[in-house]
Amino acid sequence: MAQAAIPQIVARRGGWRAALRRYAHVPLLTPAVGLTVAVFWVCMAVLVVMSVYPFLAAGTPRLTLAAWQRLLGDPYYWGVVGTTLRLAFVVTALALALGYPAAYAISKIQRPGWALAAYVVLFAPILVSVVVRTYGWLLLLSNTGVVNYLLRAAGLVREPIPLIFNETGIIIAMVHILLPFMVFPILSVVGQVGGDLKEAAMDLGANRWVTFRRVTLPLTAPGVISGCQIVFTLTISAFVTPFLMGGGRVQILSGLIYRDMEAVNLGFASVVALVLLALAVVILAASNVLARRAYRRAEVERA
Amino acid sequence: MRPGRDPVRLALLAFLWLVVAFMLAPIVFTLVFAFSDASYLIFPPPGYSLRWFAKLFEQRALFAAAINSLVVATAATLASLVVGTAAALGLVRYRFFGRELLRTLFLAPLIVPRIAFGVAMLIYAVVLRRFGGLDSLFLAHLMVTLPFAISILTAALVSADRSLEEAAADLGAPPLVTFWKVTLPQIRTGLAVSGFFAFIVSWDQVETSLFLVKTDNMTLPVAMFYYLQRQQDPVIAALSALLIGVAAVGAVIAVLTVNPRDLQRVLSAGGR
Amino acid sequence: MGRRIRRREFLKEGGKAGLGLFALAQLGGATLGLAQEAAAGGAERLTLFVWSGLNLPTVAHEVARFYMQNNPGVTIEVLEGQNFEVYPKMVSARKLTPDRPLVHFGYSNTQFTYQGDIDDMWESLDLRNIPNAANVADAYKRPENRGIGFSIAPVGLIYNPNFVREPPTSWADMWHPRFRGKVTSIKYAWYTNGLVIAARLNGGSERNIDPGFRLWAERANQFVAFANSNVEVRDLIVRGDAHIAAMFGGNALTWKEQGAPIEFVIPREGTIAFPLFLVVVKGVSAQQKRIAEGVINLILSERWLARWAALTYFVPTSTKVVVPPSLRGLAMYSPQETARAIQFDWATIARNETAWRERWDKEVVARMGR
Amino acid sequence: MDVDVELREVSKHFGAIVAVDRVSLAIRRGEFFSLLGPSGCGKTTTLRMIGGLEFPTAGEILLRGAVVTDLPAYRRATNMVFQHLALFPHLTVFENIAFGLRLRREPPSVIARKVDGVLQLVDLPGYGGREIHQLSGGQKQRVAIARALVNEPAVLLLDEPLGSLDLKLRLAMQTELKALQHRVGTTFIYVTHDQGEALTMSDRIAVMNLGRVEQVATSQEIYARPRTRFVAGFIGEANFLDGRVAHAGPDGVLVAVNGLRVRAEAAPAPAGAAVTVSVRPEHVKLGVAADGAANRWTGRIEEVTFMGAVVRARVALDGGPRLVAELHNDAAAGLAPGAAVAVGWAAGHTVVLAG
Repeated sequence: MAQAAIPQIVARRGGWRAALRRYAHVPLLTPAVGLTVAVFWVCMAVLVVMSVYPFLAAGTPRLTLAAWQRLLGDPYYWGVVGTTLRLAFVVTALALALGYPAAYAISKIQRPGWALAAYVVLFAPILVSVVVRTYGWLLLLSNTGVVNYLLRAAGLVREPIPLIFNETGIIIAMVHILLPFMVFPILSVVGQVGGDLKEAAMDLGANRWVTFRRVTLPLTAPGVISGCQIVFTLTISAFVTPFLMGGGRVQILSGLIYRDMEAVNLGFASVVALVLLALAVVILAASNVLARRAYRRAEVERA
Repeated sequence: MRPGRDPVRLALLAFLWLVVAFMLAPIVFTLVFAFSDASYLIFPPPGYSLRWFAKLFEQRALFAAAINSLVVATAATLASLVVGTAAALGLVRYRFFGRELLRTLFLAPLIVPRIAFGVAMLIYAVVLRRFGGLDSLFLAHLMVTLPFAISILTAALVSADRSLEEAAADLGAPPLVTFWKVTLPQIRTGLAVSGFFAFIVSWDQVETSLFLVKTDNMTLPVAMFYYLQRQQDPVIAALSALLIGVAAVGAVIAVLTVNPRDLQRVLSAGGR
Repeated sequence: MGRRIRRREFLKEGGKAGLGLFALAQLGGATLGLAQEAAAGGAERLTLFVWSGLNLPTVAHEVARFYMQNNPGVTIEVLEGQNFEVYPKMVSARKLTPDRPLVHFGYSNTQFTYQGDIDDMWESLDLRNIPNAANVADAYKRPENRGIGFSIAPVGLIYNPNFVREPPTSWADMWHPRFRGKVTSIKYAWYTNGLVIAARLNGGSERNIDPGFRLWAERANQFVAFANSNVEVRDLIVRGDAHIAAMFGGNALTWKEQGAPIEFVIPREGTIAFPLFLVVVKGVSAQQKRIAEGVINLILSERWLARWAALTYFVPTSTKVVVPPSLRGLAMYSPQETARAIQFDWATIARNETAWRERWDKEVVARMGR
Repeated sequence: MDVDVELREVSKHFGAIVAVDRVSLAIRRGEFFSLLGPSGCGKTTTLRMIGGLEFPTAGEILLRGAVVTDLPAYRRATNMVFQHLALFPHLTVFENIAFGLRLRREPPSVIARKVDGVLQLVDLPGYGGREIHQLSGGQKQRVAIARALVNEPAVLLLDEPLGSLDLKLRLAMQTELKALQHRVGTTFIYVTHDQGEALTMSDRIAVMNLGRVEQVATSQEIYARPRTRFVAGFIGEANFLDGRVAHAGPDGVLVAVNGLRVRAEAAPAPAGAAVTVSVRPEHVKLGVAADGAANRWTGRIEEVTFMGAVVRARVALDGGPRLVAELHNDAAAGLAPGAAVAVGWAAGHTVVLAG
């Protein structure tokens, strides 16, 4: 009987309806695959090619690792990588320090109207252009700006304190710009940590701190990690804010790219771009390992 | 303990209001400076006037840039919704070899530094002889908005009830009708959210566009960026005030139209 | 139930509107393509680049309009911008699509004119098509006529009199301790950031730049910030964030005229000469080149050079031009000043552009704040 | 008799898993037919293949004589009532029911009439304007049935539609469904894992296990004459005794079980074959009631459980095997663990199963 069934299978597989069903995903996915490959992945390939074969540079184009050697062999550039990473870590940490309690507080607001207001105020800034928000911080932080005026008016300082043209200004503005991207994912998990779970923990004799540390924190870890990932990725590649707030003094990778694009040094710009990409990939991969552990712990706690 | 008197809770709420003040500060003061009388940044403004708005309306390049941004952002949004919905359907509704690989392929642009992509896109556009055209900008923005749309719509489709689609098919609806009458209404919030995101991301794209625009044919944020490089007079503050006004209207519309519980569901799924 | 239907209709209408917009965008792309096709054959369409800001673009617009009136069938688009924004894109276009330059011809500052020599960007001009070139002093003609100098922008020092009691007198004041943390400049602008002049005043030269870097490495904290444009330099000075900077005399005088608290001085070593050129970009067709030369001839005519000088305070290179009275009295435009102006070796600077940018970042910027 | 649905050697593989294994069925017009089995037995997959929501890996499906094996759901004259109902939450009751009619472009007046009619039929007159979330569980159930029935399908497929209801409502709906089926006369194919439900409503039942059909028969026959040990065990309860056919003749059958000789009326196997003997607990008599039974032994009571209307007793026969007996409350007086008791049942109640 089994033998009899097999030729039927073969026969049925030839049916056009069956074939149509089997490949139904193909027309759905083709536009996205086509676009992503034809534009994005080709662009990535272009970067790699440019980094070793800078045919736009002056002189004879030839295969060369010179740009790579120049960057990787120079401690100065490692310093720039260091500054880029440091800025990204500081911004991420500060965004977390502000974003976590804020998200937690929003989840505690009882009146829906107020909660909505808090939502809107925290998220509306993403509707305002990055350029505008950076400009706003220039207005606030420059020597003749609002903060220094208030400090002087209050008699706290005599000379204006330099808040722009240095890392301080970049960090303040970046935290402001990226905070919503931290609060979003945290808020989405804080909301899911049910009150009954916490009550259960309290019931078991845990005090509030222990409850937070043993229940809330592990359960919100996935949100924290994805928030940190988003903020980190956006910070290391940010250009406009560091450029305008840094006064040309703070050297980061995206600034190098801009410099080399201006000097029509596309080979080196491509190398820097690829280094930036590699940093993003490595850091995200590392944090994904952390995330997976956190998920597993959260699953265990939830079960 | 009554929640109102709980000191930890009060401290948390106080902190929240500080964060809110931090978020609003640059926006509020941008509005103040828009009405400043001085031509450079100084606080408090020596006087108030509307002259920067008057000057703003003479900046035809900025308005042309705004139109460009609007066209590109609208096109990128619609395209990422259409292409993204199809792709999300393909990823969610079918099992096939290489599905996870495809998902990675789609989402990869999210982690690629945008300025790096901008560099590559310049070369790409010049080779295709589309440098400076809105079409190459559109493609560049689409690469950035599409992953957002795919991830949000995938989450929306996963949480959509598959059996409703089966029910529709069972009642005689061909696939397209099923999609239109049953699937689409279910992922409405996902569509709204991803459309909103895509629009904002495209509208506010500087790093990717920077190298792609012609100097006389820019998008708004790039035009503002170059304007700020050249000149930091309150024209940009006046323009910002207008944009903030539009954003405020947008926020109000968003609040009134989107169901917060749906939003929460989609966002929490999208955060993964 | 009414609500439902409304929502569905809304969805439908929204879909229609969306499709319409999309079609519109497509149409936009198509017309863009059509415009480009049209440029390829039939009527000529050229892009003329000019610097934005101040009154710099005015003459370009006026000349373009004048030329188009007299030559129907030719369209000249004026593209305003900064050399540093547009030049990289011009080079990319030249390398990748050699027959379709992004900009056909235009104004070019000293730095990018020489950079263009290295990148092989400029056509040799046929001076027979530019009779007015005969009036240009030989010093401003270029090898193989790859561009022609039409004006000079002398660079001196500016300061804010509200903060600076004793005006600077020498280029060396840029690195004098009394201006520590109060100097600004456009980044990598070798004519204003003091690198070349410091090398020259300390026993070096363009070919021996090390003394300049050595000096600035020690004095990195002279700089408060680097600006991205002339106007940003102005704002830094006006606000008092910076007190002095090197700047074009023309810009300084225009700002002062507009009421900014800015004074201009000629250092005792003299101004730095910064000639401005008109160039035609390689890749143009023979016909386009002839049109471009015609427009350049107009810009070099007495009428338009006088207009240029009056609008910008910059000194024309033509021997025939009547300098406006307002300019004649200014020290920096006196023949003596022009004669003793410091001439940089721009070819060397251009060859070292990338290396110097890197060294500047590594040896100077990296030391700031330490 | 017309056959509405016919399955010929239908198999369905999901990767390496065989969900449905060479199933052949013929379901008659107007029949209330149940697919019964534990979860994972392939009954739902079979139903979905009939409805066109899944497609067989092998075999053919015929609907009123036409091959529909590869026809998608929207091209088939079947309609389904889904396990979780799958009512469209964004549409009203009326629009839910009218969904199929609108797709067929029926004129609005016809739609209104038909929807009203079917709402009457399921006893929900005037509910058309309601939102789905305003309905109770039972009401949703009726809407789901109405939505399917209004299309006048050749076959109505029901996938455990009563699973989510509480016991009382479920019992009421069972009766109602059966009555409804009588009224409309449509062929019903009903999937359930609840044997009581299947027995109550069905004209015929197909019992499925591990992707295969074990037996197709009427309720009574399935209960009285299970053909396999699985069927006997799944439908109701049964005592199983392994043995060997000792004698098979026109006068009856004798099966040797651990030295006991069990009488039965018929056997599926010749003398010498290994078989299983099955007897339902309610047929096992104890004490005086066992007097005169064809099978009669003595044993010892091990355990007595009071269960309301009935009492169950576990008895160890002197020959070794244990049996469970189910007695009526009043017949159980005096039974106590440890007591010796007579055990017996009629030969007609012995079911001999092959293997």
